[in-house]
Amino acid sequence: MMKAPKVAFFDFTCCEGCQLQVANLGELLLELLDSIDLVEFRETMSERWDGVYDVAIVEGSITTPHDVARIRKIRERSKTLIAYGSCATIGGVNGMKNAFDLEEIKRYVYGESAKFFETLPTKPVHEVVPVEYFVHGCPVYQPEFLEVLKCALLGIPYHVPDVAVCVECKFNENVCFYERGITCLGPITRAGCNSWCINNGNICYGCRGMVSNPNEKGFLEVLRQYGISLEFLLRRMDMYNACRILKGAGMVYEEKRAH
Amino acid sequence: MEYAVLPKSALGSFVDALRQYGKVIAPVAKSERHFAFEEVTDARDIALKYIPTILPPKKYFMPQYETLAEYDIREGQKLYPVVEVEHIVLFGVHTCDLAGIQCLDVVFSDRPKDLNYLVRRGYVTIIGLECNEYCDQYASCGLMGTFLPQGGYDLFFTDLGDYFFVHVGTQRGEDIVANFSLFQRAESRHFWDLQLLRAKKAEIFRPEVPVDRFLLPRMFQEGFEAKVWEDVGNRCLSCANCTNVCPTCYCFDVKDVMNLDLRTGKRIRVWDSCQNEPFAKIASGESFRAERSDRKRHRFNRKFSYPVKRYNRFFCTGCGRCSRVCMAKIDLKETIAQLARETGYLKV
Amino acid sequence: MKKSVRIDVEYLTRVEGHGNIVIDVRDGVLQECRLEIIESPRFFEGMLRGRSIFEAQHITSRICGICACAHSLASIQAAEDAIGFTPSEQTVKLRKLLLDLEILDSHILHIYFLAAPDLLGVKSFVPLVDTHNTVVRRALRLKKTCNDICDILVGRHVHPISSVVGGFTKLPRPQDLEAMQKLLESMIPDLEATVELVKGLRFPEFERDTEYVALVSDDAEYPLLMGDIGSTDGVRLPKREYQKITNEFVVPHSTAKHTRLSRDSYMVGALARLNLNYPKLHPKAQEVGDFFGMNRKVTNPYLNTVAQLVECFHCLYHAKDVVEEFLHSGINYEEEIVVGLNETKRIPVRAGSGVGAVEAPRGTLYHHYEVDDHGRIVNANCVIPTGQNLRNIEYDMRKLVPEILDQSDEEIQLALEMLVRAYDPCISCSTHFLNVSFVGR
Amino acid sequence: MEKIRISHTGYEVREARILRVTRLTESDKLFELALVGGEILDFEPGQFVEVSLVGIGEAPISLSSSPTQRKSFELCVRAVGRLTHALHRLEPGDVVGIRGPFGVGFPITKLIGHDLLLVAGGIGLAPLRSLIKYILDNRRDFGRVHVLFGCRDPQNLLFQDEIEEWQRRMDVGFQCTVDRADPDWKGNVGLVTSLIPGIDINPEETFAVMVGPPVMYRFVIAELLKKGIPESQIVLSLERHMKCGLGKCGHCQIHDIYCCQDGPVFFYERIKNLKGAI
Ligand SMILES: Cc1cc2nc3c(=O)[nH]c(=O)nc-3n(C[C@H](O)[C@H](O)[C@H](O)COP(=O)(O)OP(=O)(O)OC[C@H]3O[C@@H](n4cnc5c(N)ncnc54)[C@H](O)[C@@H]3O)c2cc1C
Ligand code: SF4
Ligand code: SF4
Ligand code: SF4
Repeated sequence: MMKAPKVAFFDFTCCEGCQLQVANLGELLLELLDSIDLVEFRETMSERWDGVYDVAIVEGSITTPHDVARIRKIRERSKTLIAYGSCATIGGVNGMKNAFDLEEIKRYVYGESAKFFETLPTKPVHEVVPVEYFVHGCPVYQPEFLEVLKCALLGIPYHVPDVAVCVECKFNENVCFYERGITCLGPITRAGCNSWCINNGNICYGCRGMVSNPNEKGFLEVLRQYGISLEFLLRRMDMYNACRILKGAGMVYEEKRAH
Repeated sequence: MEYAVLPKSALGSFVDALRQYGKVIAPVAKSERHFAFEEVTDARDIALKYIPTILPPKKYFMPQYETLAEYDIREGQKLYPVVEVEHIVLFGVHTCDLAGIQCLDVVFSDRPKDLNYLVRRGYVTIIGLECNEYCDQYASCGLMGTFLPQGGYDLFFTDLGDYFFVHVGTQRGEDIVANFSLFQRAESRHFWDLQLLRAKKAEIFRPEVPVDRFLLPRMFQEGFEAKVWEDVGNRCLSCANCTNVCPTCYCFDVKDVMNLDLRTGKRIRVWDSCQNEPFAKIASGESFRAERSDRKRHRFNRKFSYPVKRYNRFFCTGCGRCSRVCMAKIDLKETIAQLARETGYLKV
Repeated sequence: MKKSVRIDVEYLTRVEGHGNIVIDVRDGVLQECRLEIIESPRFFEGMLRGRSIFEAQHITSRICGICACAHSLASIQAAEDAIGFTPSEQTVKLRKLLLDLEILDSHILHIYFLAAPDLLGVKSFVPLVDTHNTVVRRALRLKKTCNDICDILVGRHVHPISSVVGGFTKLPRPQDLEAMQKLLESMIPDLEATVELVKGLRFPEFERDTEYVALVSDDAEYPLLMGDIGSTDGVRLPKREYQKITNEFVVPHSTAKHTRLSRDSYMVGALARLNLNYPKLHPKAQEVGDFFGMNRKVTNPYLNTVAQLVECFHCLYHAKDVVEEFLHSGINYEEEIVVGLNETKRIPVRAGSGVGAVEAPRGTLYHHYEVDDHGRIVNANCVIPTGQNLRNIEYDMRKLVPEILDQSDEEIQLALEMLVRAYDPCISCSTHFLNVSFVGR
Repeated sequence: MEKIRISHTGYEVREARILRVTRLTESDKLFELALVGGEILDFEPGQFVEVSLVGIGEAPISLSSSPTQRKSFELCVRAVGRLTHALHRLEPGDVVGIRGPFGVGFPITKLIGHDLLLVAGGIGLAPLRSLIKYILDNRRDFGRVHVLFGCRDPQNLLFQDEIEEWQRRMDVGFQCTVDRADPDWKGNVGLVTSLIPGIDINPEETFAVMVGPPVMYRFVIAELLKKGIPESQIVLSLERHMKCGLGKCGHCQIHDIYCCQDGPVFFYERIKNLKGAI
């Protein structure tokens, strides 16, 4: 029998909802604990471990100089690193602040005390240290997390689906929002969540990040036909994807700025 | 009895009686314009008038996720092939979808035969239902000639007001009729009613695009480099809705999923689509249909040209689903028309 | 005996977020006593500007994964208030159900995963897997069941999907209601066993009277989703005047914005709610409360954990009642809405300002938006329970430390950690926390 | 839903035990396998098998040994993804699942009695090696044989020992080239196409067979045609994304052709007009 791999969870700037998804596994968590040695999980544990982590599961975005230093340390001590949840994989909702002037947004929230701050533009983990595995989603979809964890423990790659959320949405036989006059980010967003939101009557907000080669121009063209202001559309597209340069939308941003 | 009639008032008890042949599946309304094949326990839930369901009945022949084999890692590399089956009765299948099922039958009976499909196929009883009216602007069953029944069912129902005219297609259909006492022998007035309906339909169901259906394969070959592919390619978002809802698209991916016990698991096949970016990518990163235009052209050719060569039938059933579901509004008929214009096949 | 103690508990674990306690005692005199927050700032209020009011709940839910439903509900309330939309009775009932589940889920997490290990003398729930396997299994089961009910009701517990401005995008079908009913019932034995567990725990003896703040109302219902803001010192204000209560200000040494009302600090959360609204609890909950002697004004903050247990009973039985009612009356599916960015203009929009105030598991949570006539958010403010409690925790610590100075450093440290944890602080959801250079280091 | 277990659906595997693992390069390993139970795998050079590991998946891998080596067969595997990485971690004694062989191999009956020009690029040598070994084992059935092998750099040279042996043989002309040399490299430098003009062949009598990356084909074919080899005597093997191996899953489809069943080996004639094939 192999020694149980040491697994640790770390969180950076995030809501910790993704860690909670682990606690929500229920008794399955105990089965998981059979095959791994959980050495750090701050949300529910006080223990510390100072050896090498076989698998470090990192939640949250990198947004302060302190974060940068800390993630580097974690990386040095980890054989495998999993970016866990949209905050970690693509910057997630934290990325929205990148659309603002950092000084201005600091002053807005903290007024006079803004000077106490150190903040950096939001970055996903892989832009700071190398990352082996990605579990997208806000929050992560538990079955996918288990699959990735399995791959990490076996040391084989996990391919994040590079197809649109629409694929799973159609598997689930949902009525497409576009047919009801509502826009949805499904067509440019990576599948893998089993079209969670659409199954529950809401639209896709793009939390899993964009497919590798989205047809952004074509997409904006489609969106334009639904009578929403361009500002709202762009804001929606960068709700999760602000850390990524929007190819098509970038142009429109420029246009807007020119006005 | 090859032809029978069933009073409409008997539909409820007929559906109840059908349950002895399996789970009864029929179109039900999801919204005013959206329908889905779902299990029904009450005939009143059946949408007798419906336009093509979101997903075609293929989901019962070739499910979205289908187990091919099971394994238990404690037993090494042994793999136990399985076929998941269930007796079902599909009630209310329109002619376009019957044609779709026939296409799948052809593909999966072609050697090497696909037993997962064929075994499951044997568990399904199909009761067709004639479309009396034209669905909507997206359909192209006029062009494809699929608005009349051409086999592929155990029973075929035509709604003729207060009764259904029923054509018996197979021995299984024959048994169903024999077992249910409310069927009556069809009489000449019934045939007369049917003929009237068909005559009326012949007026309404006309080729939607003025091209000769039998020249379509040639047109697609000649139009391989046509500009229309680039046009639709620019608009396409690669969401694969068109192929997922297509009654004749059957491409799939094979992968292993581990059960949550992390010991047992299964090898499954999942619907895949030639519209998806990674579909034709190989490990070196090269994709043989990297451009959306290549992929769109491939899809159309796989409906109107390649299968004609290989299986001698069109793989478009004219149901119109792909056009209905496309958020970029890429319309099958418009695309054909544009191609016909470019290649000179448009009849004037 | 004079004593010098310096305790620096870096990265207080088992609270959702990052906090530090700094205690500095020299020669028996308390010099410093602080709860430092080093959560990375997230700027939610800033980021909301310019976005559609219909997206606010999706975004603000992400403030905190543990009480995502409460944030989402507060946000929706504020948004609807701002644009002048009145939700239907059915919607309100379902929202109450959601809040019940949220509180139930969060309290279970706190009691079992965060508080119980302390009280059982272990570092975390992991060692309990071996020593108290049935307890751990029960905890996981309860948590999972709560989660499963949320899945049915709103798609998922962490960042609910179908609860939006205007109502619900998907309403539970009869079979869903039945499933929820079954799941709720299945929790009863486990919750009763929890009473046994809590009975066996010993809570430190410590008293400090403070002002307790929570929603209050004139009707007979235990107010969680709606009501005015009230305090045990007799304050009562409509939610729109929340700023008079929270009085947010930044304290120089540290942390998040602090708040104060009639006294130097006040407490929100389960204990505050019990102190204000005990008679309105579900009879089943009162039974439990009576047993633990909670039917009086309780001033021991450590007993917040017991208050949470009492609320678990309230929420479970209240939820059961709501579901039962729907099973009888049925659900009107016509109310299912399709919103998105309000493309279809189904919900009329106007300029305005709105406040949402709901009882999150950890206390009263406020969201406040100003919206222009395009439905664009112009200004946003969120005040979270933990931010309101921080100052109260510090006052508790100042009273507590001299009382226990004769104990060992480890014991003091543990007592303080436990105190902080008793408040169940959710620091990640503190939307505005400061990251300051630390004094005395 | 009822589950029927059937022994044969086309997705069942045969177990094969690894007898030997040889590291060829940084990322390539050669596996020698034998079916468990002593059964013999019947195949032709150019065919492939689906290699399976439960819980991980399957991948098409060409048979790299000659069918004349009856008792065992060999697979040369480059670690690029899930299955291939997992395979690389296995050791002698471990078991894998095998489906197949599938597809159409090299047209040996047509090649017999002719001169041969075999061209391989990179990992393409793996399937071609099967043919080369077959030819060497039946040397008298064939006329003159030339083998050209191109590879990125000396580190990526597959089957070094065998190459040296082939180079020593008098009955085959074997030439090797690298795109990028290192200081130790003594041989040719340049693309494999650059070797073709110098080969002395009788084009009417010669069948050219090539296996390599897609980019290689266009250039090699142009050279071959320049040499005067008729289109009907050019044979190539196409790599496509494949899942089922049974002509159903659609991944490997080129126009109306399924690579896994109708190929992977094709006469150039057959596919030259299929846009996108090469
Ligand atoms: C007829 C034939 C013969 C072959 N013979 C050999 C041989 O002899 N030796 C040999 O080494 N190889 C051979 N190959 C190639 C081999 O089959 C592939 O390298 C194989 O698919 C690798 O499988 P894998 O599971 O290791 O890789 P995978 O994990 O499938 O990944 C391979 C690559 O494909 C991409 N990819 C895969 N799936 C996805 C997805 N869902 N989304 C996005 N990207 C994805 C990834 O970028 C990855 O780098 C042959 C192929 C064919 C068709
Ligand atoms: S990805 Fe979403 S759920 Fe996960 S931590 Fe970030 S905000 Fe929370
Ligand atoms: S609802 Fe959204 S995800 Fe589903 S098909 Fe339509 S666009 Fe795609
Ligand atoms: S549907 Fe979209 S927003 Fe919802 S979980 Fe999936 S990717 Fe995220």
